[in-house]
Amino acid sequence: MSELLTAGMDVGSSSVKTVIVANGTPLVMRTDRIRRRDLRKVIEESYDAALAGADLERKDIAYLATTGEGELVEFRRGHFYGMTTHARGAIFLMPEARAALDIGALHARAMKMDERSKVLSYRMTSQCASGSGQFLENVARYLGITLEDIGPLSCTASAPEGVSSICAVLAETDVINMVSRGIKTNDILKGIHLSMAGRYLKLLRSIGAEGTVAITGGLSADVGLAQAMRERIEIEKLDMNVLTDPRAIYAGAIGAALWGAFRHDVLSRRNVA
Amino acid sequence: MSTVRKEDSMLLQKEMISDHYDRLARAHDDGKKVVYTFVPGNLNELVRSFDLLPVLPEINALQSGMRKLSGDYIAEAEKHGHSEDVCTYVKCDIGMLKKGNIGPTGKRLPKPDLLLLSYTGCFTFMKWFELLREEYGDDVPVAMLHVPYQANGRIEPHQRQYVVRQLETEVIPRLEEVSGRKFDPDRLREMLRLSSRAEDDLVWTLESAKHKPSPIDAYFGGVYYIGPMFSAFRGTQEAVDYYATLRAEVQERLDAGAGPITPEGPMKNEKYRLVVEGPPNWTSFREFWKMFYDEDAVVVASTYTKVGGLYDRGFRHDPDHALETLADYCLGCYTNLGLPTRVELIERYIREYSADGFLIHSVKSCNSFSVGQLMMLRQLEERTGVPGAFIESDLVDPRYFSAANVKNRIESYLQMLDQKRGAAA
Amino acid sequence: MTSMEVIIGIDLGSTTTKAVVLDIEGNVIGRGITNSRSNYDVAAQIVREEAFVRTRFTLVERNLQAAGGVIGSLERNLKLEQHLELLARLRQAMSMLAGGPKHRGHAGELAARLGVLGDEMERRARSQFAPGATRRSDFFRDLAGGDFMHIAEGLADKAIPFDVLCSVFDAAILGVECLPIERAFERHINTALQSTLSEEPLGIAAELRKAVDAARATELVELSTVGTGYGRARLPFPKEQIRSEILCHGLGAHAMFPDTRTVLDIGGQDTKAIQVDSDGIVTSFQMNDRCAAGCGRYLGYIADEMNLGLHELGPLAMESHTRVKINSTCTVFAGAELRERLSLGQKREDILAGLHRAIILRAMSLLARSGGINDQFTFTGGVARNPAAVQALRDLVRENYGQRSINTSADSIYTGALGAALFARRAAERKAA
Amino acid sequence: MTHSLESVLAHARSLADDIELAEVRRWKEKAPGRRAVGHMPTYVPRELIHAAGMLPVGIVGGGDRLEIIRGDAYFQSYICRIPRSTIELALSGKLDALDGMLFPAICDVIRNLSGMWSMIFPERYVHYVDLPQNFDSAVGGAFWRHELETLRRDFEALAGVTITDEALRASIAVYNENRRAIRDLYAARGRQPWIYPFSETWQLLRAGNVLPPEEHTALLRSYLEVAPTDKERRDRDHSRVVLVGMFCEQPPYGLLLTLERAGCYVVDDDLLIGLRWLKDDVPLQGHPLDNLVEGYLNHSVMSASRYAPEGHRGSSLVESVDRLEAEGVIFCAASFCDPALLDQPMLVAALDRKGIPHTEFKYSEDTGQFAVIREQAGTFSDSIRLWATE
Ligand SMILES: Nc1ncnc2c1ncn2[C@@H]1O[C@H](COP(=O)(O)OP(=O)(O)O)[C@@H](O)[C@H]1O
Ligand SMILES: Nc1ncnc2c1ncn2[C@@H]1O[C@H](COP(=O)(O)OP(=O)(O)O)[C@@H](O)[C@H]1O
Ligand code: SF4
Ligand code: SF4
Ligand code: SF4
Repeated sequence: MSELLTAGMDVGSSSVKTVIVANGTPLVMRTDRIRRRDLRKVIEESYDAALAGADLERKDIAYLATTGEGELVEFRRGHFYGMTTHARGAIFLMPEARAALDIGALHARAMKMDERSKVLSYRMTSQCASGSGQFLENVARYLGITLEDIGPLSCTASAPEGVSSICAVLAETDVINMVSRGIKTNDILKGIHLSMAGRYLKLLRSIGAEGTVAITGGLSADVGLAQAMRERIEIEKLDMNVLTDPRAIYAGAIGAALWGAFRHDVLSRRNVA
Repeated sequence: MSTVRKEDSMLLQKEMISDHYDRLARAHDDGKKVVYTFVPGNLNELVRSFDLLPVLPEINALQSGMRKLSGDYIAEAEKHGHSEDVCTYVKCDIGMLKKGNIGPTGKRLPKPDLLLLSYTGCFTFMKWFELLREEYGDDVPVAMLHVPYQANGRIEPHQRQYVVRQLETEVIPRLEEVSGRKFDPDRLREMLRLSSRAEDDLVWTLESAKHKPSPIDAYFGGVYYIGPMFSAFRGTQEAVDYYATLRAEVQERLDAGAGPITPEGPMKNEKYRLVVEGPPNWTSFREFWKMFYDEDAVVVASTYTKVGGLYDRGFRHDPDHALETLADYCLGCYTNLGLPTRVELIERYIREYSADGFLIHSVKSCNSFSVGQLMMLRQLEERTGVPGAFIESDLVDPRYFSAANVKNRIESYLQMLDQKRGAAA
Repeated sequence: MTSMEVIIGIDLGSTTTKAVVLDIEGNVIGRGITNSRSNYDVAAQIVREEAFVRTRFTLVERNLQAAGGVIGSLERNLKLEQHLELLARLRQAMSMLAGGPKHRGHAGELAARLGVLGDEMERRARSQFAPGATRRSDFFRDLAGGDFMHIAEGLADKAIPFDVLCSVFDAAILGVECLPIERAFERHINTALQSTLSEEPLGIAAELRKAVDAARATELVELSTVGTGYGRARLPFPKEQIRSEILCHGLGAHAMFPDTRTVLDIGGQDTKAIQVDSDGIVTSFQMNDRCAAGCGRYLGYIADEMNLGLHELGPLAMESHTRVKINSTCTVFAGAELRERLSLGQKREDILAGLHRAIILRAMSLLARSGGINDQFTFTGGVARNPAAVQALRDLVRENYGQRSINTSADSIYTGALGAALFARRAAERKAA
Repeated sequence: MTHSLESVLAHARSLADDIELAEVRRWKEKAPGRRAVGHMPTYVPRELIHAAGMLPVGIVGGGDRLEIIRGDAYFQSYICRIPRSTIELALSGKLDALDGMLFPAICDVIRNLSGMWSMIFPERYVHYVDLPQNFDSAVGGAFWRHELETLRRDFEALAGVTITDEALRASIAVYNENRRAIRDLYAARGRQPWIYPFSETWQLLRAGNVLPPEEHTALLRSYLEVAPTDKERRDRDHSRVVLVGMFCEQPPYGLLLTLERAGCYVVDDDLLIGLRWLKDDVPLQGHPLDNLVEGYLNHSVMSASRYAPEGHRGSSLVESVDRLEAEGVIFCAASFCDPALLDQPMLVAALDRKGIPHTEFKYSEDTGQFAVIREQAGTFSDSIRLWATE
């Protein structure tokens, strides 16, 4: 039997994630930051680069499924919505998860699912970008540290400093004030992480999430956030535990590719019948 | 001396409340039945005439706010799918229920035997008890009393008749069913007589603020003064005694030319006299109050002290027309008044109580109060020439009380009054 | 040594801190501005010092019969000296950091690059302060930051990546900003005078020198100070020396335009709509804060997003012919919407015009709430420096309120500080009486 | 006369967008002395207005194109949008074609708005229509009968005519026709939602806000006739959903399109519920006012703004899901809409008891960004589709 090759593309507001899956196993995973570039171009390049990475061509892919802002991808076969794909990706990466929290640049989405990744309930933030990835990015910029430093630094905090403003834009003033009051960078980051964690837990609670929660999306790479969530879960005595996976930033794309394979099966069976 | 006497009424009230909650906790063991109902348009005399005990979820909610439990309760309700946008009293109550229904004195509240839904002045009440019915199951009966709105600034005969007919055909039969007793008009009349006596003393107390300096704070202190009248005690001898004690205390301060009592002792120099529209914030009640007395501002009249009955325009419960008087009482509660009437009332307060300013405390929860307040502000400024201030927060949702913001606004406002006074002098 | 009594108002804004100095008659004799992004005490100190520098220039002017353009070049040269002093501090701070443990692996290389960078920054600074040159901003942080980034982009490579250079700068600038420059006029005026005289020989050199000396020797005695603004509670002032920013803006606007009845102030993080009576007394106000949507910071965010300077935003938006309707209420989402629209091929200027209108629309709501727009209408705060914002405001006022005289002024950012100074003057008078 | 689908839709669209009431002004200009009476959403007895020879006009706010300048001076940020845009329209003279305004008892916002209206426009006719919450004909019925008589007298005075019982019967007949056409439209859409897409039916319904009922009925009838002629309309892999919560403030058109694009067939909704508040024909024999009272008490729809007796909350929603074979329910309420949002947990409980899937989000009439809604609705429709085989 020949390999079934499918691809998933997660077009986000800050980056495009592309994954190629062969018989249910990811072969290639890549992220391309958009950074004020023409989105359509980034998409094409990312797709072709991913294919090249596996020595493949577009025609080899049985089903290209998009998610996120994937409507922009004209050459796709199908599209699945973000929470459908993140739930699938989360279950693939962390099978014991019964809820997922996808935190991207602008939004956070919480979903509760069963072991087959059927989404049971979900909710996402809206209208205000407070506590999003963009918020952290801004903070990092004003602290003069890179994104990758955020998590590890936050984990070393000893006296987290509470943040008053949760506006993603005004946070900068707050942070600068803290710096000038002599608050250490790690304590500032931890304070922010704790306040973000509080919001996310509220979001998760509002959909009735329990048990293992998988963090996916860009902020899954932030170990400080996961740590802060664990601490708050402890304090609030919630019945949750938080998991991450190094590949979780690709959860959406992986989920899309897997759903693509599923649809491909359904469709080809229909053709046979 | 005066501080000792002051504590008399406070202690008395505390005792009354704690006795009441004790009685509630024991109610079902004692074979008593309880009726849940609302403050505005409450039919306390009628309920008590059937020997039923009233529970007022609004009071529980505000108490939860003062005891800083409301945040958790609201979160609990939101977790169960209640929207962030709706009245926080409702959510606080439902959250409390979900967490075991422990009342303000730490004792469990009994399940309702009847939900007496008096739809007075606020639409949310109806949904609130529909939601409670959902929680308790359909076996808890509901008596619906629809009180029409005083859109035209007066009580129309057909409105009164509509309410009376509902009392006769809906409310009284349900109360009879639940209590297993027959309606006893004489007993009701007796209670109404007690009501009107206590009402006289309440009005006297509230109107004492017309004196300069005012012996009371008619908002922060006022919410305590209305307690017995608006909750479970109207129509009881206890209430009559409470108000007599209160009146004596206030009389004493009045004679001494003393100001109101604040949590930090008596207020010395009355610098600003204010009228306040809108309910207070309960989660930061003390902090909020402090922002006023720290600046020597005293509230001389408020509309919130009229939500459970508007007595200072002449209405008293009339024992000789029992059902009609209950209907008029319901129709006359403050939030059941049309906006033009509300504006006129506040305008009179500003003039009659010689206020330097007025403040609208607008709460996110309560559309019944809040919708139109910005227009009231403009209208009142125009009609009286007295400047107003507008502050926004909430009843029992701590997330919506930003102390720094509120303080900034109050300070700016009072400085503005000061500046204005300076210019006039 | 002569002395002079002065009165000071300080407005600790969320974005910028402003000071106004009055003489005993109430004339404005000095103004200062700095960015607020540091400790509030320090911001207040720096801005007071800035305003004193300007005050001494006023004294020079007063001491001199015909000053002409000479004061301007003198000031410019003094600014250059201040800038160079800060730059020297910055270089020192950066080289300290480069020697720190974080950079052990590439300390030598980093130091070398920073050396090159520093020299180039200094060269650029000199040309930015050359006669006739224009500057992107009034603040050291912005100027130095802009230069640094620009130069660093060219210098960065695999060995020393751009991010590393930036992190050194970001850490260093914070420290530099937290140190006030004291007695700048006294210390630098001679050098500045030298430069000025060398730029163009002047007939009045001797007179000028005398006037400068006199100004330098004058002791400025603070009679009374009032603080206001967002950060006022953190000023180390007693309570009676602090006034609400609402009252200060009202009074300041009244002083600048006596017929003002309505004031709109759009600052970095808040928007205020204020009604005043014929004496400048506030009769009502409305305020928006805690959310960056609709405030100056919104424009700052968009400027960053578009890689433009703040002052370039307005003029670009003015080029639009077909305004786009912006839907996002949140500043961050507006950034995302902007990117989306740009990728759809919509024109920058049209989107920008829509963004400006969106901000002003928010302000219009606030104005309506505070009691509408009465004649005359004064627009103050940093955003009043943005011509597209002013234009959008004019349009919307005309469409909705009809004819109104709209006042704006180059100094409108100082309105709050001016009001504070006027309160301080009243306090001084009361003390005297 | 037959019309093309395009022209029917174009006509409907222009009427649906007619917040400035151009159509009403046109109608008034056709004959001297004509008058129009506006009303806020949900139920008012339009028959009475019609019988007085006046035009009933439904007012549903300003939509997403109106810039709010003065409206915010009247309403805090935590109040829904419809009253502020309505005030904005009124203050800028766009509702000048109305000679009177009715505010039905739907919620405290509309209730207080009636008082504001009377203060802002002291010279205009304003009436708060206090709908009874007691459905006993001797109690609530008597009260409602009294209200109707008041309205009748008021309208007679306003129009300068006498409303005869005959005229009222005729108007009832006109509205029976109109409600029948709307019922047919909903039934047709329930069967074949791809032929009568939600975004179109909404516009057709909205046209009824400004059109005389006779013309509106005709418009609906021609749509029903011509919509199936478009051969492009084919059934797609979409999920069938019922939409709840939009009975007052209207969603922006973009939201409807977003739902359709996210793969939803809307087979039932509560948009502009007032136009079909009475579920059955009102009898023409007997006293017309008594018949209207009877219609209101015993033949009206369930809605968040009326009291539901024990066991009634949610049953009509479940019934509609069953009848239309819907696969799920979307709660789509206006932000800060107390009635809709307070109702929701009860409806959710009713659906949960039956295992009917549901999701929820909020909008406001001027929502401009639909990314979140698209994702939520899309995920909902995905989950229905991907797991349809269960
Ligand atoms: N190591 C990290 N630590 C913290 N945040 C990170 C890290 N890596 C990425 N991010 C954040 O993740 C976000 C991008 O997440 P992603 O899910 O890709 O968003 P989108 O899909 O909206 O583009 C960015 O805002 C970025 O700040
Ligand atoms: N030269 C300029 N051109 C355009 N906009 C400016 C300029 N300078 C400042 N601003 C705007 O003014 C805002 C700061 O206003 P300001 O009144 O100083 O705020 P605050 O008083 O809150 O500190 C900035 O966010 C920016 O949008
Ligand atoms: S608070 Fe900040 S992040 Fe939130 S809506 Fe306002 S600008 Fe956006
Ligand atoms: S909306 Fe207002 S009146 Fe109604 S229940 Fe809530 S707080 Fe009470
Ligand atoms: S949208 Fe809801 S809250 Fe607003 S007026 Fe309509 S029914 Fe009332």
